[in-house]
Amino acid sequence: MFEKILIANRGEIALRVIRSCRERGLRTVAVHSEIDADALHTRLADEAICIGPADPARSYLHIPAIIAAAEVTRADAVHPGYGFLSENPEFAETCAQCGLEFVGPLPEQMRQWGDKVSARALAKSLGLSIIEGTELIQDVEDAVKKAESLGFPVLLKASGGGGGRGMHILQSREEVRAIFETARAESRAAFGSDALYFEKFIERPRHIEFQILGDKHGNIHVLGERECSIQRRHQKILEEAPSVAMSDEQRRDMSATIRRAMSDVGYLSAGTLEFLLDERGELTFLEMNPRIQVEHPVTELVMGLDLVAEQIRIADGQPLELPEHPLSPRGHAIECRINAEDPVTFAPSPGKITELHMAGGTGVRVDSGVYGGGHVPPHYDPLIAKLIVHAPTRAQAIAKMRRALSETIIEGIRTNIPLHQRILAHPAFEEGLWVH
Amino acid sequence: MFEKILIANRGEIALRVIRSCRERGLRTVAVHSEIDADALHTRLADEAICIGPADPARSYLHIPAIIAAAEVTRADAVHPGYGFLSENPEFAETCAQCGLEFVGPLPEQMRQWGDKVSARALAKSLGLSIIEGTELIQDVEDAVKKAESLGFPVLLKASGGGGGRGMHILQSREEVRAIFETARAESRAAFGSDALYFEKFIERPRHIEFQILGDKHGNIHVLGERECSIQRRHQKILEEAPSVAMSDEQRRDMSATIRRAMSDVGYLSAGTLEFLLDERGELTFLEMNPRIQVEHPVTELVMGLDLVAEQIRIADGQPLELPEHPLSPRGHAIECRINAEDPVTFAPSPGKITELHMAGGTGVRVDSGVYGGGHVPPHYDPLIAKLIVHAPTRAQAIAKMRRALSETIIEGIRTNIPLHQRILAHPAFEEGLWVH
Amino acid sequence: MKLDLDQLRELIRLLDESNLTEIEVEHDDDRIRVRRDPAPVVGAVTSVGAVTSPPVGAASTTQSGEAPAAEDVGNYVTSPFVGTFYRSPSPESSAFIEVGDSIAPGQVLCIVEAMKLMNEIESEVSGTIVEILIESGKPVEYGARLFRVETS
Amino acid sequence: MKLDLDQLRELIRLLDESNLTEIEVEHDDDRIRVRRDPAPVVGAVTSVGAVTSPPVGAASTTQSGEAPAAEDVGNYVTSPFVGTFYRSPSPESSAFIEVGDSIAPGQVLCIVEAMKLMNEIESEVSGTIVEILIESGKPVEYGARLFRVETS
Repeated sequence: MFEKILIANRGEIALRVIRSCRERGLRTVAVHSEIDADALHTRLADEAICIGPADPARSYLHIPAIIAAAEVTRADAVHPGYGFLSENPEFAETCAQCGLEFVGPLPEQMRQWGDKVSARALAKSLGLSIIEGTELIQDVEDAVKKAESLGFPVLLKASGGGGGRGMHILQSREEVRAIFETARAESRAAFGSDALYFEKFIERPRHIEFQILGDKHGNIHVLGERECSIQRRHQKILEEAPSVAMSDEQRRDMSATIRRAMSDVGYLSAGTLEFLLDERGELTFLEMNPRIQVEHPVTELVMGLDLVAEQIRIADGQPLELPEHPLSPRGHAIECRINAEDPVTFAPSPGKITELHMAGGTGVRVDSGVYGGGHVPPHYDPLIAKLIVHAPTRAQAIAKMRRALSETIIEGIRTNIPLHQRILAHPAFEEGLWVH
Repeated sequence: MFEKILIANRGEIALRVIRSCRERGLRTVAVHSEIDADALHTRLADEAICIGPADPARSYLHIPAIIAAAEVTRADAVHPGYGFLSENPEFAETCAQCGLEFVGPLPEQMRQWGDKVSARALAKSLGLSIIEGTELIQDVEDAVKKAESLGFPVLLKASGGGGGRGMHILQSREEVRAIFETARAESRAAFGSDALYFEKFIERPRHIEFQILGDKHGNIHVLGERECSIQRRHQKILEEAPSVAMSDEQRRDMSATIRRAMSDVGYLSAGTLEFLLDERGELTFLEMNPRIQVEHPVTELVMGLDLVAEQIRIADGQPLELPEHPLSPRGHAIECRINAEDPVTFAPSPGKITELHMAGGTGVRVDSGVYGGGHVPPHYDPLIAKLIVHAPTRAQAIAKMRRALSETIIEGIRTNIPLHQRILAHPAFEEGLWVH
Repeated sequence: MKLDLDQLRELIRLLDESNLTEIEVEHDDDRIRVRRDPAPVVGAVTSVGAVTSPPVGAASTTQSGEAPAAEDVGNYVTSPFVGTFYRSPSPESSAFIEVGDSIAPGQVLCIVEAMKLMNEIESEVSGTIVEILIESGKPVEYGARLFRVETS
Repeated sequence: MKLDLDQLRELIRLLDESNLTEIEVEHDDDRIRVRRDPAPVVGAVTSVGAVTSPPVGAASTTQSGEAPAAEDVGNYVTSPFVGTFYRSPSPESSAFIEVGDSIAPGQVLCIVEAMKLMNEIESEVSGTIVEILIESGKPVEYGARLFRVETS
């Protein structure tokens, strides 16, 4: 049995992991950069170790420092959160070599699913529908040929990309010629690889993702879907569960398909399969995220479980103790990501939080990484808190989220709360239509 | 249908009422004293009206100012919260005369239940067991006679008292002689009446209370019990639902008895019947609180409803829409009252809140009345927030509350969080035993 | 005393950019100290010339918890309670007072209606009405400024 | 005392525009202090002449986010990474350095073990060891102060 877990992350997800550990009697170690000496995760963990300067490359991404911190604190396991080292197979391997349990999938699974082209091939071989796409593109002439055979509009994607980066929508062969070399150079600079391919571009798709959990005993559970269609520049900002676009029958069918597929590959720990849902109701596999997601709380609320606690139990070798039959979502949950950024220009807005009141009351969950009187440093992700609501119906959840946003006070920095309020007030969102 | 509700209160309960209103599309009016110009309820209501200076007698207790505020804002109804004017039948009458719906019981019901002696008589006539007690005491010789016939130890109580004030435990006739005149003078000074009586003193009782709701259509619902045995100087500080000392059968029987009794008197709105549970498992009626209670959230969490919203629906003439059969508690809920006071001396600790992080995460509800960067004025109740947790079992709820307390940061003022941590760490509390 | 404002601005910038809370520089007989955020406690910021005036009208001047800005300093008649403000006893009659009128203690200035009662608000000072701050028929809260007066 | 109000207003404006809480200026016998928010709690700080020193050792001096107290001003060798601090190359051998020893740039001062690797920490300055701040065999975090040195 684990006794102590090191959390190789910061912000709200670090505190999220501390919570699950503490409720189960596990001790926690926070690692932090110098600028995070007074950060919330540093203050609230049982132990805290400074591992480097503010620059993430020299602290939260610096594998030797994190491993050394685990060594001197005699931690049993490492939880990587999301972002930073969470999808880095070398980090998982180094943990294993140093006798630390990595809370996540096996390194080879991270590699399998990390590359988009190999992930697509793997998903296809497992019986999942994949979006029509091409092999890797050789050169600009090959690009024109492949785009035409697929049919415009097409999406030019970087194989090493992710989170919406490295993508271009192209409408014609002229646009292919105009953009191809630039896109190749961008990909090389951003992801260290110039491997590009085309996908059929689906207009006005919904973004649907399924949460899975697998243990070391071969059990796989599919825990329903989340809808994450509300995005800004391919960055999710508001998520909900369940999706209004999924019928019980479709959810049951998809869950069975995914469960079979993931059982075949013996997937370990928490993971998310992302799909596009087109206007005809077809789900096509997009990618697999082999880690806990930012938006995992909406699944927790409607399914009534603690995904981080399950991750830790799985890493510890314990079997999943979930009902044999698929769980059904209970009520409706919505999450708003509160970012420290200007609600109009989206420029980051670090600084000292001079006034703070996070929403409370019935059916409101707050997962935050900041405190009133504390600072939001400019070096990291602007996500400072997640406001999550749970209510019997979607309409009630929307009313509750409007209420929760209206009572949230964050002064000293700017946040995207006004943006969320505009989304929640939008009649199309209320009707569950696709909102751009 | 109401459109606008004035909240004649401040602090966490004012915000609590705003929440239920806002989720249902009702507009809210906050009234506030001058010192509360930047208070949370003032900032978060749709409208705010300054009604007087800091002194509660000239603001939150000043009926004409509150009625005038309702007039100028054209409010339909007034929610009194708890404390202040919530149990004042004159206020309820004045509201009615001015065409404002008072969210609470009828004035005559407030009078019936507000006086302890008449409440005991009424409860007895309704078939509830009451604690053995005497008629009003005439003089000191009558006191000695009545105490001896009841049998020592006895409790000398002021008929107009409440909240643990105006009580003396007496062990002998000498003590009766020594204390009687002093107690009479105290009662006259504190409650404006020198009516005293004796009750049998129950040693090591549990404090159990049942939540009820009655509508204008004659429906009465009994919503299970709360245990409030953890008190300091007769002030509740930690409450839970359900009580470990109540069996399902006893809850069912008591609920049926209370439902019959309350139906007989046509009780309106939310109310709480308080009982003492002695070591033999007998419940004796103590008093009735004709208002929403501080600890109502633990009932809301285990019963899955919104008591304040039900109060407002009832005042609006709508029927209760609860299941016909008694609800059963789901899981276990605990509430800790966070007071701005020294955890050792219990002296009030007003001031500016320089750092603030309220607990978050799964299963944690925060009902607070303060914000980071704001001030706690010295003029009012020290209760600044309630931390409430909900988990499948009592053991898990205790673990969650320990976790929640550990991550709560309130700097600039002192709070009783260390006291709660000592209680939660106490083996006797964990075992559900009576803790002094 | 000659103040080098540019130097001072530079110091402020340095402090703002740093994690420090204070910078103090001393040279010969000059000393400059800039400081950030050391403490809580409540304390008033009394700006030069902000002299507290005696209460005027039926109620004291507002005490909003913030130090009044320089332009807000003055004498006001404030509303002693919540209600509706009327400048005249009835819609047909003329206003109790106008700007420029002299007022004396005990003189009725306006009416604030609350709970159907017409409450006459009397002056407590002698002086001249400088400004009427609320429109007749509008609601006022406790402490709302009704008139600005120049006391004599 | 002659008060230059324009200068004072300028100071107030500077304070208002900044994140500061206090500005104090002293010249000859004049002293002006403007302050916002209330009185200090954490006692003040940097004493006159607290000159920032050049970094010493393999890493820079700690930047803990708070102004160092007067007694903390000095030059330190800090740990460049997380690990276990050893004063000698092996349990049997003697320490690399002792208090009072002179040190030169490039001289090995101690070992910090991380991931089974023994990392020798070398001095970047010339000077004398004044104090050894960590016990051999204890864990150190990034930036932990290992030695206090007097530079020469």
